[in-house]
Amino acid sequence: MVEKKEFQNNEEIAWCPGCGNFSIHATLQGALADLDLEPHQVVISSGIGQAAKMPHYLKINGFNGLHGRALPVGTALAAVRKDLKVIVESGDGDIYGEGGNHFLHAFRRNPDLALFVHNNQVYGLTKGQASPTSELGMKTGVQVKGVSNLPLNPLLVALAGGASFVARSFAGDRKHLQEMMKEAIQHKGFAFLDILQPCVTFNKINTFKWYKDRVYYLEEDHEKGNWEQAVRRAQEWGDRIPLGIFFRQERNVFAGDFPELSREEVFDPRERIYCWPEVLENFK
Amino acid sequence: MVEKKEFQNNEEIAWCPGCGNFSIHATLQGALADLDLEPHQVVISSGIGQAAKMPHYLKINGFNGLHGRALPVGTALAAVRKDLKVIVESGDGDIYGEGGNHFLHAFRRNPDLALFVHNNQVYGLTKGQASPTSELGMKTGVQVKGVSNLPLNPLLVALAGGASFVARSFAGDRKHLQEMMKEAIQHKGFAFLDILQPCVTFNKINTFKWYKDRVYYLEEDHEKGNWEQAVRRAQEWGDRIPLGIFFRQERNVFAGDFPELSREEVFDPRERIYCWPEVLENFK
Amino acid sequence: MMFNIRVGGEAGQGMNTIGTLLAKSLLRLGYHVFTSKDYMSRIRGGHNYSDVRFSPEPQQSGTEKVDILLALNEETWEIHRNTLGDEGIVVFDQDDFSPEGQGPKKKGISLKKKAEEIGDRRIGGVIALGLIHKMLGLDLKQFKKVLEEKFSGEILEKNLQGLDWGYAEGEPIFSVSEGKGLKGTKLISGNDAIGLGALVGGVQFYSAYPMTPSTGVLNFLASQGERFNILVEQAEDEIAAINMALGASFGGVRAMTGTSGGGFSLMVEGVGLAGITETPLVILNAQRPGPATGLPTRTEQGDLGFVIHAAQGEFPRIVLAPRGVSEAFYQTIRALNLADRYQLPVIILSDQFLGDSEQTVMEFDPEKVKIDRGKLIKTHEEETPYLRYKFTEDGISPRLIPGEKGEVVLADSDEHNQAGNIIEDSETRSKMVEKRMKRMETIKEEMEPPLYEGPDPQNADFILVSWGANYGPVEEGRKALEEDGFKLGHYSFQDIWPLPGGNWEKTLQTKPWILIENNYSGQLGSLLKQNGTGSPEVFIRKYDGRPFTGDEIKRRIKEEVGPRG
Amino acid sequence: MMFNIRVGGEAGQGMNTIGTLLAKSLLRLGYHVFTSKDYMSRIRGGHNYSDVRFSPEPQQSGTEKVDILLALNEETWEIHRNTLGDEGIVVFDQDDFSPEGQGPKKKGISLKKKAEEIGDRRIGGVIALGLIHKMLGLDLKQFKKVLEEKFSGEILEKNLQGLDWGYAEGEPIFSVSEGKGLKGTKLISGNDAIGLGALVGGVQFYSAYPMTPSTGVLNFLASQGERFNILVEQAEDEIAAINMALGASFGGVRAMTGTSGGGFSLMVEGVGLAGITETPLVILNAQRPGPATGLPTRTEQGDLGFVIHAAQGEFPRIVLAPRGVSEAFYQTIRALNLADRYQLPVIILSDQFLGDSEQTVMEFDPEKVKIDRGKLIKTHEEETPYLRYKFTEDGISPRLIPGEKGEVVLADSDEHNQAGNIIEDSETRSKMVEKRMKRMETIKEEMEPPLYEGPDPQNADFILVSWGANYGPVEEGRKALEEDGFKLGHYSFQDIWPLPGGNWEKTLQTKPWILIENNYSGQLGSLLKQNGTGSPEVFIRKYDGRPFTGDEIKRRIKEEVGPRG
Ligand SMILES: Cc1ncc(C[n+]2csc(CCOP(=O)(O)OP(=O)(O)O)c2C)c(N)n1
Ligand SMILES: Cc1ncc(C[n+]2csc(CCOP(=O)(O)OP(=O)(O)O)c2C)c(N)n1
Ligand code: SF4
Ligand code: SF4
Ligand SMILES: [Mg+2]
Ligand SMILES: [Mg+2]
Repeated sequence: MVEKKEFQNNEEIAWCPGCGNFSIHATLQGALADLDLEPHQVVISSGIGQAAKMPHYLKINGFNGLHGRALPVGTALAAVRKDLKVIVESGDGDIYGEGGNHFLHAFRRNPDLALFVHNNQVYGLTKGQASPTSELGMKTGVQVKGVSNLPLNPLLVALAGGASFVARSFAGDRKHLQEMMKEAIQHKGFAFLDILQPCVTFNKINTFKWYKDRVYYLEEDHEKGNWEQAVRRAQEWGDRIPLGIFFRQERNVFAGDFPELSREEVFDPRERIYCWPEVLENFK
Repeated sequence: MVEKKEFQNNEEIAWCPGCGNFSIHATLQGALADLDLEPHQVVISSGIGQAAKMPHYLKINGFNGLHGRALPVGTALAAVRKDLKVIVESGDGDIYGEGGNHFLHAFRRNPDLALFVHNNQVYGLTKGQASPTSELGMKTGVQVKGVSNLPLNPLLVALAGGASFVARSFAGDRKHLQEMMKEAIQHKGFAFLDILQPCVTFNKINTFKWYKDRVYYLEEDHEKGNWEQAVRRAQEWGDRIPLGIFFRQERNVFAGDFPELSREEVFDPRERIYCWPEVLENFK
Repeated sequence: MMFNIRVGGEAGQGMNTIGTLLAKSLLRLGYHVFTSKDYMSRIRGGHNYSDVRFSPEPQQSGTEKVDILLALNEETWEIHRNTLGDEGIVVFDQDDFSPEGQGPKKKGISLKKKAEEIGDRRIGGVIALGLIHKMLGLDLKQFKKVLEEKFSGEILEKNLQGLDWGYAEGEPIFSVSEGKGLKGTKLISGNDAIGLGALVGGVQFYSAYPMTPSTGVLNFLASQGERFNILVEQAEDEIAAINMALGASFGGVRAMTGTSGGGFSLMVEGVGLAGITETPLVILNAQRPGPATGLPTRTEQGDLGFVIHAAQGEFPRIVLAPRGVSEAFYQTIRALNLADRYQLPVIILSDQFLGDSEQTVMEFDPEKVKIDRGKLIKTHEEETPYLRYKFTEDGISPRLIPGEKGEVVLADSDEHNQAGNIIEDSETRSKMVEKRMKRMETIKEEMEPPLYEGPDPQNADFILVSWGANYGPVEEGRKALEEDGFKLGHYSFQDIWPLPGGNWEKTLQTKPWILIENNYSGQLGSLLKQNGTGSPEVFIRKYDGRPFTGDEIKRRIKEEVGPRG
Repeated sequence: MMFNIRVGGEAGQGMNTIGTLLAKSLLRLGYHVFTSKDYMSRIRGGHNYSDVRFSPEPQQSGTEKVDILLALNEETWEIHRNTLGDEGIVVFDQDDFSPEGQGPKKKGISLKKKAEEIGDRRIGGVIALGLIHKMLGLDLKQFKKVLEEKFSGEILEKNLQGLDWGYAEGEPIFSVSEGKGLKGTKLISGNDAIGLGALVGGVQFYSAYPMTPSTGVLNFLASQGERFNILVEQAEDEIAAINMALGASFGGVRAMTGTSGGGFSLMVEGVGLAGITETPLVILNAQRPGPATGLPTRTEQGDLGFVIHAAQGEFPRIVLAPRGVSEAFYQTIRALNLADRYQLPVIILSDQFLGDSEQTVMEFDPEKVKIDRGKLIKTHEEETPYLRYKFTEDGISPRLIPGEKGEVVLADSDEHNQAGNIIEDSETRSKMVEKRMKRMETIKEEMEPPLYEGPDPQNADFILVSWGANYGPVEEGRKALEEDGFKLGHYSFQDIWPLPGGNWEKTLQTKPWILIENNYSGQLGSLLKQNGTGSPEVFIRKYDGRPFTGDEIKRRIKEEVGPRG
């Protein structure tokens, strides 16, 4: 049995006291331990932002890359390293804003990875500008008259784009979150989990209490294979915000037929070239 | 009355004989003339690809920019030049592939422009690679084993993303196409029109006949204001492909409160600075 | 007389506000003030500090030496204790910790406790500032005005109460020269100065994606947008930002975008688009240390070679690196004019040091500013049919804005003919390349040579060479060395590309020179070498993400060339 | 003896296929062949042509002179008539048009009509090739084999029938020297050579977004992917392409991406990411004329300064510009080794001229190729805990692949400590910069100096300087001038960054030199100037999107320096 504490490292955590990221951080460790995954068997690809600092605060493999580009990195990792569990973890600005195009195409490609978006409905690290999910009317230093762009409903877009696993959880509900993380990690294919995460410093609208007062669980009998139903439920936002797995479907994964490489093939990839003369035949 | 021929210029058209782009080209002129728009009142922002060559083949204002970036250019034009009708015109690769992030965020911003996507389900200009809308299994020089990424349903994504006008037409049905173009241009806000366009050279699957055999019109009584119904109809693809306006809704447009600039304000923008000392008050 | 007050603590403790309040009081007392900020890429915790330096004389550099250290936590004391000279004093919250050990003087005071007693936890800083005013023998009157403008009612009352209490707790221990009371002087940061320049320069469209340290400009313009009809839009990414700005500019309005190096990377293709479409555009790159994410909140001059060469193919561009806050204002306006006159991208190369530092500057005069929109033509009658890329003597084509009755305008990112239509033939291609590049010659002539300060170069022992905002620290260092008997000249480059000609070329070929850059590889140095200067005698560089200070320059030059005089 | 056959017509008429068939026949007849392509950015119509040049001697340049012009339409005749010398002949479809006017010889033949008669509209080209074989007095045997390998059954029959018929229609009018029948020689394009290099070099992941003229490499690798377990993925954009490749490389496999200038612009931020994360990556930039979209299907050497400086901040990188097809193969493998050994981005700077030209090369020998994965370590035991960015003597840290039991690996785009965790302190930052940059010194030492050809530099009148695929035309021009009595040396650079040291530095400081670049501003020249060469005596440049040819080089040097000998 793997224990949570195996994921602990000694880095000072640079999040604000009270930030929703802390509970995501703790929960992730629990989920991994529960799944009996050891630190070396998991890799986190992240972007830039508060959420994206995650790999620094765990003993885990990590690639903390560019703002918005965590998905392509994770996609390739999932394809060439079938022995690793790939988690892509970043903020709403990172994944839905700067990285929006990769989000859109990940649905189609269906790489075998879990995407955890810390959705605090704001740009945290850069001090509180609107993110694609910020509420209409929210005032910031840039959106001085209040946000006027329609907030993105990431679940709806994911469903429309063909994502094979679409779920939502809340940083304030660790039990549910841990369950969702485990389901996402175990899903074969692209598993998208939007995590409502209070930002105590910059988001004074969608506070812990705001979320707490609204979230509820999708019913036991919600049909996870029913796309239309998922779309209907994903539209709920405002007074009542459903948590849970909206949709799940098995589908071919990206590079599913690409073989698991042996250590030897990695170290001397030339071994594979067994029919060179045949290739050259084309050139005479 | 404006006449079609006012949009004609003498450029040699570099499309393949039989290409669906020709009818789009002719129809666009008809639509503009019908709307009594003169060449100088319209501006086309395009990207790179076969479709994107459009502004060269018309007497019209045009900004033929970068691959994938026609929407941001058009968005700004629509905001600062309220006296012009802005059309963004490009290919499926351009708008849904390279430019996917701008597509996603245009729904939210709702700029007052019409987006015409020549959707030939292939990369034409670069010689036949799969585009985001290519059918599963379609073989190309790059997708040698056939396309394995789930094709994007652009209408569904637009609906999910909050687009305020979502429609589809077919290059082979000029009457319908002209009607749709006119509706899109007249829509106040972001009007997205996906145009099925046969590529006679590289797309041997979705041929003129293939489309012709499948397309049909949304019923007269299709409720354009009903989002759920639009989503249901947008899922239809395969044997039966509906054409028409799936969804339409009036919403605040991007920069709606930004004033129409006078010629003078453009030429000497400093005129606007009437309370400079007040601004400097902050710095003492 | 120069005096430096450092306020340190963890992010969230309000160092910036305290620093700004103090600076405003000093400004109104007639001092020249220079503030700088050192902060981490996090929102709470860690260690940040602000310096407020003042003097009756103008200045534009930080310093290594601290006179008063306001330590809002113990860590601040630990980190900065060595910056306090023997005359320096640390001010601390006596209920929180007490600074151990020998060295500087110490003054404990109740901050949090007293603030809570007064009934507002946030006024601890103001209490400390009251004390500091007393220590410096400064009148509270100006400070009170500052508070009155900022607060009102009960909050104001409490602030004033705290201020007075803190003042009463202190003793006058420093004697500082009196401020000169310069009329109209303002305290402005580099970022705000760029924003003000954009405002006065007539920017009507600003699109950007948040990125430290450029976000200040976005914030400033957003705050003024409604009042001045500036459309300020946060784009979904930097690619959208630059393409939106180009769309707006094509539409006829003055447009600008701003970012830092990482965002600039994403804009590169758009820079080339501005180049080939000949669309005027001003792009701010506020540098921070790279590569990639690097050190988000710190400073470096690491992008010079990058911005000069950014984008495939060849096209003319202009790069300006303002020397200081005042220049940031005027150069932004100049950039907008140059972009319009030559119809090309102009890059303002700033950095975190310049952007976040505040400096007292004489009031900007918008009346002195000329808007020059170049060959923008009002009607098509001048050319029928209108040719967007008409071949002309100077390579600049008359520019019509789309929308003119009877005429159309076509811009193209492919190679094109005069009308803007795609071409592929060899002859038109060559002529178009020549048309575009030709402008470089004219531009080169109007680029301003580096500013020279110091004795006649012939009599100088060494010539210092700097660029951009390094000007302030280097010049302060040079002056200090002059007092020690050194004979040093100083060329500071502001117009970087195309590199202006001038006496500097001959001087650097004949005199030993010292290159000073806030980077590792000496990027200006490489440019100068291309102009035949050879290598510098000494290269003083810094790549730890911190700006140079005047005393550091002095020290390091001494180390390198030995004592003089 | 050199002979040049040009096949011209509109896009869609199959010039490429005709050219390739002819080239294969010539190859098998023992000739050295060089083909080049001139095509428009469109799918049908317009005007395209292919050149097939052959000789018993090796060659790697096109030529301005045409010996046989196969004009598939009248436009081809109009455009190319002046390239035919007096000895030249135009071959045309006599049912289509007849070439007017004085000048070259003319040979009409029925192509379309005869093809239809035989029953396959597509064989017109083969009929013409039969005729051409006869004119050149060449045996049809090899050509028939080529056809037999390509076609079968009825189609083959018809092709052979057409071939024989065309052959019978001709007269032997040229006498060409016999081919030398080199064994194992292959005809390979630059793009395929890069693809083959990637294959043999062990690339296991290739992600790209289609962009002319780099798409050939993507196509080649895609065609081999299944057989050799190479994962080839068309990304949604170039940003995804480079970040995917970095993810794969971090995962431990050899990864590569390829694009042209516009796509490279979008990859810039990723290049810096490779730099700071020290992730090995090979990036192909196949240049085409810019700026922006420019001339998509044409050639230029316009991105040299760009790729050297691309991305914010400072980090080491390597830039290699293969001289020709054979080098494209070996340099790609070397690039992969260098990327692994130094853990950094290596850029292969190719262009449309190199990528699309085919050249006869001696068979590549995969057995001679060494795979060197550098400090990739197999177990963590060597370091516990594992430090991804461990400070070492040479700046290169042992590289562990994630997945090793008991150990984890952390890569970071922020500035970091040895473990890969974010830091902000001045000391670690400086040490990390030094660690990264230190590698440049070692790399510089193993960069290969430019190839020198010609007489002892001391005896040369001028030294020619070229880079990349310009090598072929320049060297051909130099040799031709030698025959005219010129004494010319030639330095051709392939390793561009870091710029290798060598005798060239002194030579160019003391001898007059001629810079030859396929761009406007002389980008290599600027680099050389930084190394103290001063300016070239003569700058021969070309920026019309077309490659140089050997005879053009000869002509232009003569024009510039006057006749000799
Ligand atoms: C290319 C680029 N653009 C901009 C930035 C600046 N930046 C860093 S994080 C961030 C937004 C973070 O928001 P989000 O992803 O929601 O993360 P959070 O901090 O809220 O967790 C931005 C704009 C950057 N690092 N790189
Ligand atoms: C940054 C960049 N990447 C790639 C290209 C090459 N390119 C030009 S057009 C095109 C695809 C065109 O496909 P689509 O938009 O569907 O247009 P179509 O030709 O099918 O009308 C590509 C990949 C480019 N010009 N710029
Ligand atoms: S700014 Fe918001 S998201 Fe960032 S650490 Fe603080 S509370 Fe968390
Ligand atoms: S390639 Fe296809 S899309 Fe392009 S012009 Fe030809 S038929 Fe039309
Ligand atoms: Mg966020
Ligand atoms: Mg297409």
